[in-house]
Amino acid sequence: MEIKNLKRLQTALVVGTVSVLGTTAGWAKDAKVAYIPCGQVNDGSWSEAGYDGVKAAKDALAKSGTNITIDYTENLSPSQAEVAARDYATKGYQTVVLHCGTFANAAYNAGKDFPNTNFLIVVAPKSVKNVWTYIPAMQDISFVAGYLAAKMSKSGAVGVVASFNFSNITWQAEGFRLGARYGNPKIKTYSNYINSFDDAGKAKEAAQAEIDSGADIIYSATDQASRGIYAAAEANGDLAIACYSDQSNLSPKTVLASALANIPLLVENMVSDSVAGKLVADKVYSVGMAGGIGELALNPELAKTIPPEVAKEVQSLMASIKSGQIKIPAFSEPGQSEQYDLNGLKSK
Amino acid sequence: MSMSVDTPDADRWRPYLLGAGLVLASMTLTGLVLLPIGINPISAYVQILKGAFGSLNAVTEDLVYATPIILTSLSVILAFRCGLWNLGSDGQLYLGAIATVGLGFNRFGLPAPALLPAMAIAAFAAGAVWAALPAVLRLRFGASEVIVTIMMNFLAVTIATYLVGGPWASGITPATAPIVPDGFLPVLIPGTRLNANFLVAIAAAAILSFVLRRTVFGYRLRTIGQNIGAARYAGMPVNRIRFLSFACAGGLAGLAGFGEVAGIYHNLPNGLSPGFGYTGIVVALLARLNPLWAVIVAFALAALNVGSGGMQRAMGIPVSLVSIMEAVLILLVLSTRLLERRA
Amino acid sequence: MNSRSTLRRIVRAEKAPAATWRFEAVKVSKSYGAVVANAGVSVDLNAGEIHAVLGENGAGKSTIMKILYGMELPDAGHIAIDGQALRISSPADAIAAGIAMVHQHFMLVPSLTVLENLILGNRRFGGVLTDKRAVQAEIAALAQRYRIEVDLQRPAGKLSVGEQQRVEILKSLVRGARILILDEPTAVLTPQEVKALGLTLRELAQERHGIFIVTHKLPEALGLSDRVSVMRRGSLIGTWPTDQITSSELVMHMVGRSLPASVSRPELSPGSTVLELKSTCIPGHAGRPELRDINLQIAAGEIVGIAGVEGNGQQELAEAIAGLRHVSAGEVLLSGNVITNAPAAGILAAGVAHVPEDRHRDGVVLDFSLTDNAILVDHEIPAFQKRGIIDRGAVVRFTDRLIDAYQIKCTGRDAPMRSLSGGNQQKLVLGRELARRPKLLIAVQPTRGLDVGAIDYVHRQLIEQRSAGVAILLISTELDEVLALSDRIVVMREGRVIALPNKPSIETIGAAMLGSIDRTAGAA
Amino acid sequence: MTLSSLIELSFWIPLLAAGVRVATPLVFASLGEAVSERAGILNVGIEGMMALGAIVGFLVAYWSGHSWVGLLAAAMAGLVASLIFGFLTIFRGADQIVTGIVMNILLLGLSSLAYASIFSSAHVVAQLTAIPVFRVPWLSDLPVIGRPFFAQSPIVYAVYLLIPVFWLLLEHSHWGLSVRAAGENPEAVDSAGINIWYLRLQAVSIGGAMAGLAGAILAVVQIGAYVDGMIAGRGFIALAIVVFGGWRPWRVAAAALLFGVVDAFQLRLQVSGVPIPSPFLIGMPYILTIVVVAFVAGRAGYPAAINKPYPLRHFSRSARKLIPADTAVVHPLPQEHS
Repeated sequence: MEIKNLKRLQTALVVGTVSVLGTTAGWAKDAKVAYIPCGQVNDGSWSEAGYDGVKAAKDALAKSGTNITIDYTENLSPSQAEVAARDYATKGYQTVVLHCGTFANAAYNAGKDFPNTNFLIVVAPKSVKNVWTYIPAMQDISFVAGYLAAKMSKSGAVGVVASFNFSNITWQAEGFRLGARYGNPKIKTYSNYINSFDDAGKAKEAAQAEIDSGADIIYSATDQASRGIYAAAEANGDLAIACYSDQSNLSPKTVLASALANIPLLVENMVSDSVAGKLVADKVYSVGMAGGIGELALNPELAKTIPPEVAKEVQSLMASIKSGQIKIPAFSEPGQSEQYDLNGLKSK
Repeated sequence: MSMSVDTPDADRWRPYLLGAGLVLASMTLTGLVLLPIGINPISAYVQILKGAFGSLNAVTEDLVYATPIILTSLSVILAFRCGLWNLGSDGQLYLGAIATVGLGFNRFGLPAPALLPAMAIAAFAAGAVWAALPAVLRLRFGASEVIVTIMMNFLAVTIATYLVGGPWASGITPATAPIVPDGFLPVLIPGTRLNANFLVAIAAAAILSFVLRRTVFGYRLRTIGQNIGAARYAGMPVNRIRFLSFACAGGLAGLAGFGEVAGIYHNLPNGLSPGFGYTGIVVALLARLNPLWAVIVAFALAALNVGSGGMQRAMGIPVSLVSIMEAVLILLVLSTRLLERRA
Repeated sequence: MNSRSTLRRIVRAEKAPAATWRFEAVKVSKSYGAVVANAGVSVDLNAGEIHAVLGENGAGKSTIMKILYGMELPDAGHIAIDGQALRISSPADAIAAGIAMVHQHFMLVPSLTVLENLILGNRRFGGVLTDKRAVQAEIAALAQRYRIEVDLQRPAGKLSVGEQQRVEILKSLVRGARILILDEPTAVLTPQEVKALGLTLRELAQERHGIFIVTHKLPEALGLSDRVSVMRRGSLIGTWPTDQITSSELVMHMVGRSLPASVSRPELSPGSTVLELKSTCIPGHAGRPELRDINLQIAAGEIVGIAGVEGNGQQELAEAIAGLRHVSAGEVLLSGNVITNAPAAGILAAGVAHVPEDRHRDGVVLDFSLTDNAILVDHEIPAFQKRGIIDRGAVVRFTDRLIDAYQIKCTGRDAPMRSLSGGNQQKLVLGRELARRPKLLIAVQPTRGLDVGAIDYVHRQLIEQRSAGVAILLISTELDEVLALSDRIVVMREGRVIALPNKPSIETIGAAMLGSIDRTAGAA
Repeated sequence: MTLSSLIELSFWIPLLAAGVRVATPLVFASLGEAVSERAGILNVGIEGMMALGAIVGFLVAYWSGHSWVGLLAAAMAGLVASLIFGFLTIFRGADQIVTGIVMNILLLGLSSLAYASIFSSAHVVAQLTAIPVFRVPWLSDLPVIGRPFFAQSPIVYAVYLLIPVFWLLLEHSHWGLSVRAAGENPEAVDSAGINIWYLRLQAVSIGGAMAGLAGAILAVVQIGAYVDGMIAGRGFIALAIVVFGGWRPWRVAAAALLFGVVDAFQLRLQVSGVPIPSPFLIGMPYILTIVVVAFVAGRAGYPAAINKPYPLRHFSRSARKLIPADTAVVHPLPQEHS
C-alpha cells in the first residue's frame, strides 16, 4: 500500500518535471532516443523506413540546437520488446519508439512504470499519458494505387497480396481494391493473405494465382515477402506496385510505382515533437494524405508508360483526397470494399 | 534414444568442471565470430552479465523469460520419460493462450476469485486436448508423433493468427481484445513483470519431480519409458498411461501460454512465442530429463537471452549472434559425452 | 609382403591338401570396465581342422571370437597367421583375411531378401548397380554344392532359425572364407539338425577350411571337433585332442569343480488341475506360426515341460496364458475360472507368476536399481504403496530380503540392474516371482545364459516350488533340462502340441521336434 | 475468377504448374532426407541447412553472376553443415532430434547474421534475374500435362532426373542396399565388413547437400533474392513429406507434388473469394499431411535403427604398441571353390 502511494507521488513529481521540460524545450538539452522495430533496420522496408525517420528527426533537431543520440534493438518478440523498452527507460532515454504493431502492450505497460519517458507506438488503439500512438492511414495512398492500377490494367483485373488479415494491413488491401473499382467500376479485384511477412515463396505463388486468373497488376501489402510478388510479375511480364518505401530499384522492370507510407516523415514528426515536448496529450496521431502521409513514387523507368491523362487524373484524385473532398473508409474485413457504394466516397 | 535419465554418478564433480570448460570454449568460439565484425568479445560478455544481472529489473526479467521455458521443458520431459517425443509444446502453448484469452474477455459471469483458476484450468485442458490428438494417432495408428506434433504447431499458430485478425480482433493492433483486469496474474515484485506464473512453474517442477520419483503412476511411467516390454509383462496399462502423460505434457505447455497471456500481455498478440517449445526441448536434454535441473537450466538460458539483449542494446550487436552463441555452447555439450546414457 | 605369401599358401591349400597354415590369437586380453572378458588368451586353428572352444556363459568365448573377427578390439595381444601378425581392426579386415563368423544372434536384415543379405557388403557385387540375376545363379550353384537349400527370394525375417543359420553359413562361403567361426551354432537346432550341421562342417574341413565352434554344450563339442579348448572366467584352461579327453574331465575344467549331483525329483502325486487350456488358438505373427487347438493341463505340484525348437510357438503360448497375447478361440482356465483374454494385471493377480524368456526385453529394466526391479510386477499391492505413493521403506526391506535369501551378488540394492551378472539378474526375477506365492509358475528358458552353479540353483528352486504344490509350466530348448525336471513332457512344433509317451528318449523327442512323429498320439 | 471456374481446365493446368513449382524445393530436401533416414539418421536440422543454402547460394550467385555456381556453393554449404551434424550424431552418439534442433538455431542465426553484416542496407541488393523458364520443345505442347511439367525452370527438369537416380541409388545399387540395411540392423552391416559410420555419414551428407540446394533453389531460382526467414518451415514440411512418401523416392516426390498442389489450390480458393477465412485455407496442407501420416504412412513407421547411435570401436594404446608397425594389410583371397 505504502509503496503504491510512494510511486504515485514520484509519478506526479516526474510528470510535472517532464511538462516543465516540455515547455522549455525550445533550448532543450540533449536527449537520447531508442528505436525498436519489428525487423532489422536494413530490411529495406518497414523497419528501415522508421529508422530513416528517427535519423531525419536527429538532423531536424540538430538545426534547432538539440542533439539527440539514437540506439536501436532489432528482431524482437513482443515480450523481449518490453524488456528492451523498460531497459531504455531505466537508462534515462527521453523517447522510445516502438515501431511494430505487436508491441502495443509493451508500450502501455512500460509507459505505466516509466512515466518520465515518452513511448511512441505505431498502430495502437489509444494514446494515454506518456504513450502516444501514430498510425499511417495507408488506405488513402492504397486507394490511389488501386486507381492507378485500374487505369493501367489491360486485362481488366488487378490483385493485392497481403501478409496478414490484421486491420491496418487489411485497410491497405481493401483500400487498393476500392480505388481500383473507383478507377474502373467493371474491374475484377483479387486479394490473397499469406500469413507471413517474409515468406517470399508463398507471396510469389499468391501473386501467380492472381495473375493466372487474369490480374496484370499486383499490389504488395506485405513486408520483405514483396520480393516474391516482383518475381512473379517479372516472370509474366506484368507490373507490381510496392508499398511503404520506394522499391523500384529492387525490380526496375516491374515495380510501376511505390505507395509510400512516408513512415520516415511520420516518425520524424513524432520524434521531434516528443523531444520538443509538443505532443498533444491523449491524441491518436492517425495521419493520412490530408496530413501529408502517403504519396506515390513513380518508377522513373516506367513513368513514361503512364499516359499523360492518367497521370493527370491521379494527380487530381490525390488533390481531392488531401483536401478531404474524398474520404477513404478503412475496411478491416476482407471483401468489404466489394459491397461498398462508391458514391459514399464523396463527402459533402 | 540416447537421451539418458539422471542416475547417481561416481565422480560427480567431473561434469561440472567439464561444463565450465565448455562455457569458456564456446565463449572463445563466439569471440572468433565477433572479432571480424570489430567487436571486443570480453566487453560483449561483460555487457551480457550486466544485462542479465545488472539490476533487479534484469534479474526479474530472467525469471519472466525462464517461466514459459520451464513449463515447456517439463512438458517435453514428462512425454519423454514415457518414451514419446513432444515437439509440439509450442503449439500447445498457443492453445493454452487461446483458451486463456477466450475465457479472459468473455468471462462468462465468473466471479473475480474464480476467474484466474478457471483460466488456468482451461489453458491446461486446451493444451492437453491439442496433445491428445497426436497421442491417439501415435498409440492407435502408429503415426510418428514427431511429425504430427510439428504439423500441429503450424496449425496452432494459424488458428491464433485467425483469432487475432478475425473474430477476437481488438480493432487495430494485431492482438486480441484484452482480458478483464480480474484475469491479470498478480505481480510478485511491484514495478517488474515477474508474475505468479513463475511460482506455478516452480510448483509444477517440484510436483513432476515427486510424481516421477515417488508415485505408482510415475514408477509405471518410467518403466514404460525405459523398457516397454517389461511394462507390458508387469501388466501395466501401457497405452492409457502414455496417453495420460502425453496429454498432461500438453497441459503443462498450455500453462505456459496461460502465464504469457494472464501475466505478461493481458491479450493474445500475433507471434506470442519466440519458439519457447523448441527451447524447452533443448533445456529438457541439458537437464538430462530431471525436472528440478530443468528449472536451473531454463534460468541459465533465459539469463543468456536477456543478457545478450542488453549486450545488443549496449553495443549494437545483431541479435542473431545470440542464438549462434547458445547453439555453439549446446553443440559443444553434445560433442562431449556429458549427456550420454551410461552402460 | 611376407603375410601375403602366407596367404598364397592358404589359397594353395585348396589344391594341395598337404599344405597347411596356422591361424592364432596370441596372448589376447580384453576387459570392459571392471569386467575382464579375456586374460592373455592364446588359441590356434589349423587348416582342415574343427576346433571347439568350450566354456560356460560368461567364460569369454564369444569375446575372443569377436576379437578374431575384428568386431571387438583387444586391449593387448594380437592375431597372426603362421606367426605373421595381422592387424584385424574391423570385420572388413577379417573378411579380407578370409575369416567369416556366424554369430549366435544371426546378423540378417529381416526386411531384406536372403539374396540381398548374401550380397550385403560383399565387394565382388559392389558395382554401382547389382545385376541380381547373375549373382543369384552363382549363389544358387554354391548353395547346391553344399546341399544348403534356401529360397533366395524370401525376406530373411520369414525364415526359421535353422534356415537363418544355413543362410549365415552360406554367406561365409559366398565370401570365399577359409576360416569359419560359429558361435553357439547348435543352440537353436533339433538333434537331427545338429547332425546335419556336423556333416556340412566336416565336409568343409575336408576342403581345408578351418572351423572354430564356440559352445557350452559338451556332447556337441565332443561330437563335432578334432580339438577342444576350455575357457573359464576369461582365461584359457587348456587345449586337448578331442579323442584324448573325457567329458567328465572337460566338465571339471569348465566349472572348476565336479558337477553338483543332478537334482532329485521326489515322487509325489499331482493335486487338482491348476491350468487348463481347452482347444486354444492363438493367431500367428511376424513369421511365427499360428497356434491351433492347444489342449494342456497342469496340476498342482506338477512340472510339465515343453520341449521344441525355438520359434515353434512356445513363447506365444506362455504369453497367451500370461495375458500378453490375444486368444482367438478356445478357453484358458486357472483353477476352474476362465481367464481367456483377461487383462495381464488381472491374471498376474489371480496367482500366475511368469519368468519371461528374454530377461532383458521383458523381465527387468536394466537402468533401474534392484529396488525398482523388485517391485516391477507387484508395485501396486498395498504392501508397497499407500494412496498411490510408493512406500520406499517397505520396498527396500523387501529388496534386501530377496538379496540375501537368493544370495544375489551386487554392489547394493541401488546398483543398476545392468551391473549384475545374468545369473544374479535371473535370481532376482525368480525370487521376485516366487515371493508372490503363485498357483501357476510359467518358466520360459529359466536357465538361459546362466553358469552351472546358477543353473543348479534355479533347478532346485523349481523342484522346491513343485513340492510346495505350485503348478509349473517349464518351457526350454535345453532338452536335458526338460528331461531332468519334468513330470510330463510335450513337444511343440509349428504351433501344435505333440504329446509323448512317459519317459521318452531323446530320439523320440527329436523325432517329434522334426515332425516325424505325427500328433495322433492324442492330447496331453 | 469465380468458384464456377473450378471445373474448367483453364483452372487446373496453371494449378498443376504451380504445384510443381511449390514442390520443387521440397522434393530436393525430402529426397536427401529420405536417404539419410533410410540409413538411420533423422536430420531435423534441414530447415537450417536450407536457410544456409539460401544465403550462400544467393551471395555466391550474386558475386559470381552465375546462378549455377550459386547452387553448387549452396550444396557444398549444406554438406559441410551436415558433416557437423553427422559428426555429433554418428561419432559422438548425440541425440539426433536435439542435435537437429540446435543445428537449426545455429544455421538460421548464422544466415541472418551473414545477411545483416554483409549488406548494410537491403537496397544495395540487386535482384538476381531468376533462371528463365525453358519450354521443352515438343513435350510442352502435350495436352494438359504439357505446360505444367515441361514449361518450367530447368531446375524442375533436374528433379525429373534426380527422382529415378535416387530410386536406383536406394533400391537397386549395392550402396543403397547397405544404406537400407544400416537403417534396419546396423550390427549386421558392421559384421558384413562395411564401415557403418562412414556409410551413415555419406547418407547424411547427401541429405545436407540436397537441403542446401533446396534452399538455394528458393532464393536463387524462384525468387532471385534472399529474405530473412524465407524458408518459413519448409524444412519441417520436408520431414513430413518423407514419412508421407514412405521413404521411397517416387512416392516422396508424389507426396511433395500433392502438397504443392494443395498449397497452390488454397491460394487460388482465396482468389476465387470463397467465404472461408484465409487461415483455414492456409492450414489445409498441414491438415492433409497429418491425415496422411496418420492413416496412410503411419503403419510403415521409421526405419528400426533411427536415432539409435551405433557404438564406435576403440583401439587401446597398449594394443597399438603391441601390433608391429610394419604389419601388412591383408589382401583378399581369390574366390574359387573347386
